Amino acid sequence: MRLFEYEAKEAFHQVGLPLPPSGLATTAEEAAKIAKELGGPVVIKAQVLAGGRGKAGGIKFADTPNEAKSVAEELLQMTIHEHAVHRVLVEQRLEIQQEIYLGITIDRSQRRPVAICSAMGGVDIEQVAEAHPEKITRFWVDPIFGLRDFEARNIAKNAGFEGKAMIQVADMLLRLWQVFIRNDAELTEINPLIVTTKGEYIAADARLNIDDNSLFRHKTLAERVSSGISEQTELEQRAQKAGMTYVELEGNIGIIGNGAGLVMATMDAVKYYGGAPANFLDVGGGATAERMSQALDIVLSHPDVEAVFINILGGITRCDEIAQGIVDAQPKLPRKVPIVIRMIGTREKEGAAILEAANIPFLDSMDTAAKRVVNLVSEVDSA
Amino acid sequence: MRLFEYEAKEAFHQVGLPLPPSGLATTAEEAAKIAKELGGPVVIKAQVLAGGRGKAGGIKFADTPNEAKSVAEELLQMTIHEHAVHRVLVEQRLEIQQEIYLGITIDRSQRRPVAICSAMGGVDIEQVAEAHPEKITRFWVDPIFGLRDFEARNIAKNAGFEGKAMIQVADMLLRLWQVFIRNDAELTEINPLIVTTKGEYIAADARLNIDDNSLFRHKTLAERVSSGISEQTELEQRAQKAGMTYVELEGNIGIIGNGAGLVMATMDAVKYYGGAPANFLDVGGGATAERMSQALDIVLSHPDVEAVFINILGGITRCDEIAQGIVDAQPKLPRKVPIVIRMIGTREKEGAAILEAANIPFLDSMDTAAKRVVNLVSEVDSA
Amino acid sequence: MTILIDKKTRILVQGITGREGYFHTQAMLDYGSSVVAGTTPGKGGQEIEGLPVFDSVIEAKEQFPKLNASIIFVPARFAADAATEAVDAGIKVVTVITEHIPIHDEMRFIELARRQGSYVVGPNTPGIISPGQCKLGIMPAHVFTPGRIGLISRSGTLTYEVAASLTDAGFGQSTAIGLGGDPIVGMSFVDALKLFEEDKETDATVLIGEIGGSAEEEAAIFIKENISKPVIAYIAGRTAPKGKRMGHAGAIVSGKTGTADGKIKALRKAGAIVIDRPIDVDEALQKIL
Amino acid sequence: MTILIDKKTRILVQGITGREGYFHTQAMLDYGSSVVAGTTPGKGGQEIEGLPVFDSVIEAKEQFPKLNASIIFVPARFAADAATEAVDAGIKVVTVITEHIPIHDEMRFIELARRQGSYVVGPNTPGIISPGQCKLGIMPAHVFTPGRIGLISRSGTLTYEVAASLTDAGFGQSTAIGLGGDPIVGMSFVDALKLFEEDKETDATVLIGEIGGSAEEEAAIFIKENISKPVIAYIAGRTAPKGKRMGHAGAIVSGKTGTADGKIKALRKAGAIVIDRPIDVDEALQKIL
Repeated sequence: MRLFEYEAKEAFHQVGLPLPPSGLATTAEEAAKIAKELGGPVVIKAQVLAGGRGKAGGIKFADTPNEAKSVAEELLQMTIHEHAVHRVLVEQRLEIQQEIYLGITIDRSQRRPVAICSAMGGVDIEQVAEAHPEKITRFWVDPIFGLRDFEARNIAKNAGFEGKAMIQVADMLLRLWQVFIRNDAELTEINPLIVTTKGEYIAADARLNIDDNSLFRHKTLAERVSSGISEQTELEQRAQKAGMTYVELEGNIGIIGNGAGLVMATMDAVKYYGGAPANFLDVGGGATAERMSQALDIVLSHPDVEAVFINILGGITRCDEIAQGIVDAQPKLPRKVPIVIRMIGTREKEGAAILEAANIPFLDSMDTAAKRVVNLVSEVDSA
Repeated sequence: MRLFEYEAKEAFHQVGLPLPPSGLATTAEEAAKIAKELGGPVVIKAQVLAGGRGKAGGIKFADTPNEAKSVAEELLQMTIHEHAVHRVLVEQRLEIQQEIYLGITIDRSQRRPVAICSAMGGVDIEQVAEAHPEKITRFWVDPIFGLRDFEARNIAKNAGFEGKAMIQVADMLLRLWQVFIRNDAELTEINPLIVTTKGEYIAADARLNIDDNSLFRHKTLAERVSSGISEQTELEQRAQKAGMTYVELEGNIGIIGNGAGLVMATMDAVKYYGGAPANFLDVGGGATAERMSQALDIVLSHPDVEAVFINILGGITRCDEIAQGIVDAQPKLPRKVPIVIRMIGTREKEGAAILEAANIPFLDSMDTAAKRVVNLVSEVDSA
Repeated sequence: MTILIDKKTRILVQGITGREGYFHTQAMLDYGSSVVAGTTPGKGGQEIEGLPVFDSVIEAKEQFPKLNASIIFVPARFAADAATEAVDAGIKVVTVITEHIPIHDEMRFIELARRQGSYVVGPNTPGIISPGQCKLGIMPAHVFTPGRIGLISRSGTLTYEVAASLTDAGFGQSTAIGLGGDPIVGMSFVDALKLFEEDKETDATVLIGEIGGSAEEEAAIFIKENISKPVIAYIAGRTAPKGKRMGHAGAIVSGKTGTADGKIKALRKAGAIVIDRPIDVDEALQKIL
Repeated sequence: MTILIDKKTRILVQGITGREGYFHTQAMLDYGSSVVAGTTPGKGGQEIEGLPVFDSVIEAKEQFPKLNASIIFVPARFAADAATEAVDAGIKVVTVITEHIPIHDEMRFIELARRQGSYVVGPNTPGIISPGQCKLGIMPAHVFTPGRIGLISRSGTLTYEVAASLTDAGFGQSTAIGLGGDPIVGMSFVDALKLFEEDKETDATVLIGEIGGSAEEEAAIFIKENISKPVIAYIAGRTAPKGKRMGHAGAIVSGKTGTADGKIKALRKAGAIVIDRPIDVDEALQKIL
């Protein structure tokens, strides 16, 4: 789960990371008031759960409270990558001497946290990694020992910092490590870490993505999720509440299956025969008739869907439950579209009987089924 | 540093250890008011930084607010092992089904924390250890991994707890481990951990001793030390502020030396020749003339002192500084007593010259000096 | 021969009194696996399917010194402790079925296992099966059959899909391992490939990858340098968009990392045969064996 | 021969730019110890007494691969990190002079050293000296002289007292080790006794203990079972009261544990000669050698 910048900064504040003086505003008037209190030039930043905010025009400057008001007004009417801006963060503008990158994320292949430091901050770190790989220092942290003081200093040194700058950068990295650990982070970043013309080290931006699986340890954040503030679309949230995973795509063939790998393979098979998947929907292991029925409803709520491919390989999941769910869903479906079913595995005979009784055809080969659903859609399109 | 019970309980509360409802009172009226609010029978406990409080009459019961008032009045006039009672903790009285001991301390020889659990709680654990060693379960915790959930359960199991009781005791032990770690404890104990007749698990008493060396990480507690609430006598505190270690003893020969081991050996030498040390005073490494002068003043502030033995083996400590301190102290000393000096090591010639100029004799053998100081006191006593 | 588990494997079920633990204990016993005991803290002394339930792994190990594998059905917030307990007790193969374990917890117990020399399979895995010898997992056993093909996969149902294709085509499996769908898992493709390379009764390995991470790319490098036996690979998620988790927590394309195309290219370059559809595994094997 | 340090010891001074670090670097160089470099984070690039100062131990080790000992003068709150850094860099003998290090920190770096196979001497120690060869500490060197007696002590000045007595009586020392005055220290009497037993040029060992803890009792058990060379022991603090720390954080009698009497009895029972006054060491040695 990605946090808003202002939420990440609250976590930063708790470990003593220095931040620019700031205030959070939901109206232009509030923004003006904060700008007045801060005095001097400010930067106003749209608070959205999306990357690339700067390029999309979500960060603006203002020299006076009046200017802050009009800029905030503008930002609060924006939508950035489909996310409406409900809040802006008004911060004192810093006089920049240097911009540094500090980040900690999880390296999947090393199965360890990796701390990353670069003297080239303020820009996308992945671009720096490509253009100037030598300007990036990485250190893999032992997950049992945690990041140790001397290691943080070595990282800062290797990134090119000397003397007091090395000590300062190391100190901030150690605090960032505390943010990482205390919040069960998947990723946390200070980019840029600004060295002001006065020589202060300040976290100008803050990023913090938290492991969803850890939310039971982070009650305040868990509440935010349940209150619906998230990066997900409405259908994605509905599926999640029902215990399923749904991802919206751009095609016209609805996909339902059991097991993430199988659903991806199903999408790929549809594509292989020239079709385009409209979604990814994994009903999960041991799905009930009820859940299967909900899955169909969610998939068909997407207006582009012209046909549905249900691919079930019963293991824990029982074919009879799935079949019953399909039958039950029929009268309630938002609209009628062709449904191709492939169903084998646990209780496949019982499932087959249920479908046959309802006059619903099904296949036992995923490949044949994929070919069929693609053909059906082509017929519909050419009709 | 030992904390008051109510301070230890605040630390317990922070990790979610269940405690009896309670209030802290500094007057009998307050105690009565708390008893009224709590309703029903209460236990009133003198808050002193000393062990053996129960046996000394520092824990009393009261059934009504009125009774609480008179009991508190009594306690607030008590002195327990030389500590005046300034506060009492008024707690709801629990109906006891079982009393359990839980503790974590540091095992010096294993260089590890040791968790201790016994189903025989409510009494002195050292007595249990002697009488029923088989009733005590010990587990040495890896200081890098910390106490793990399954280890806590194993400890509880080995101490004889089964089923839900095992889970409960393990849970409390894990929370106690958090107290131990968060507070840099040398020792923390729940004795007794009470199982009420309703089956609740409650920490009825709390003990928490904190490593003095860690106080820089515990600012609130460090302030308490500097405000003078401590187990030390006035002279001991004065010495500590001056950077020296002073311990009051029961004899009549004042002892000053540099280095803890040497001072102990000096005391032992005095005893060997039939004398009795009045104190232990280590001036520490690299003592200045100023500090030496203060040391003499502190030692002579003890009224029983009839002679002083100064034993210096100069290493980092310079004999000339010591000699100067002795000379400087002379006019300011609270009273005149014989002083025997043994002084060798770094700058011993320069030191000798200073003492000789002031007509102060000195020796180079610790043994001879010990014999002499004992003889001097015998002469004084027989005079 | 097989890898990791065989007829001699003695299994402990951690979380045996839970619904899932109980159900799959029965299924493993039905398959003929030697499940010898279970644990559920606080429920020691009970019996499940005639098996003793212990409060702790160490007690189970004292009673059954030959215990050498464990399978974990403990809820997510307690699963890391269960895995740590198993590793600490010296269990050599620790299979973590549980999904949704916090990733920080996973990193710690996987690191511990590495130091102690235990294999962690998973988390979020269907487990391991050596057909005809031992099932240490939750997979439907009927799609597997004994034979000489090694199977390694990041996905559950897709493993069954491929195993069914193999079985139908007459290619039995020596061992099939689910690596688990989480971003961080204990055993990797590389670890498993190494074991299959050493196993005299495995002729070829089928690798089932998916988008996310770089485990397949690392496997490719390893295959090129160290693997002499044929490798057939299938990668799921060619049509998955960037930045979206496709069901598995680990199945996500981040920036340029973790795309199906990248993985396919790397594997082809390393000499693996990459197939486009699961069904093609049959034809591919016919050609090389 | 000597133990732990000798002519080949190459020393790193951690905290070399501080007052104490600087002073004792000079003293060690004056004695002839091979101090080769120092560290102070943030002051890399400077020179102290002609020695290079580095930001980190790892940089020093890269420049001077023969570095095998370190001495720490870093302030208490940073000392644990310095010790961890030295152990992590593979330094074999890490001497921690610093006093007042939090005990929790000590437990962690001592455990780490144990795992990595480094010796930690101290904390709160005067260090080690192998007279005539190497001084890795802050002791006044003139009381020591080369010879064949091993000296192990929990106390600084008392070590000098006994060393002076030995030197005066013509008994030189192979190596003298200060174990440190904290409740938790890295190297124990047992560890040091083992090394002296193995050292062909040590004829007898003098053990200087004090009240608090049970290190002397453990030494007694070890002496009885494993030590063939004579051991002479002196225990300070016979007149110390219960429950009071006598200067050293570790010098405290807690309940019945840590009394001088208990230690003396245990050592006598184990066959050690326990002397009543430091001065008696001469006579005791005359008798046995």
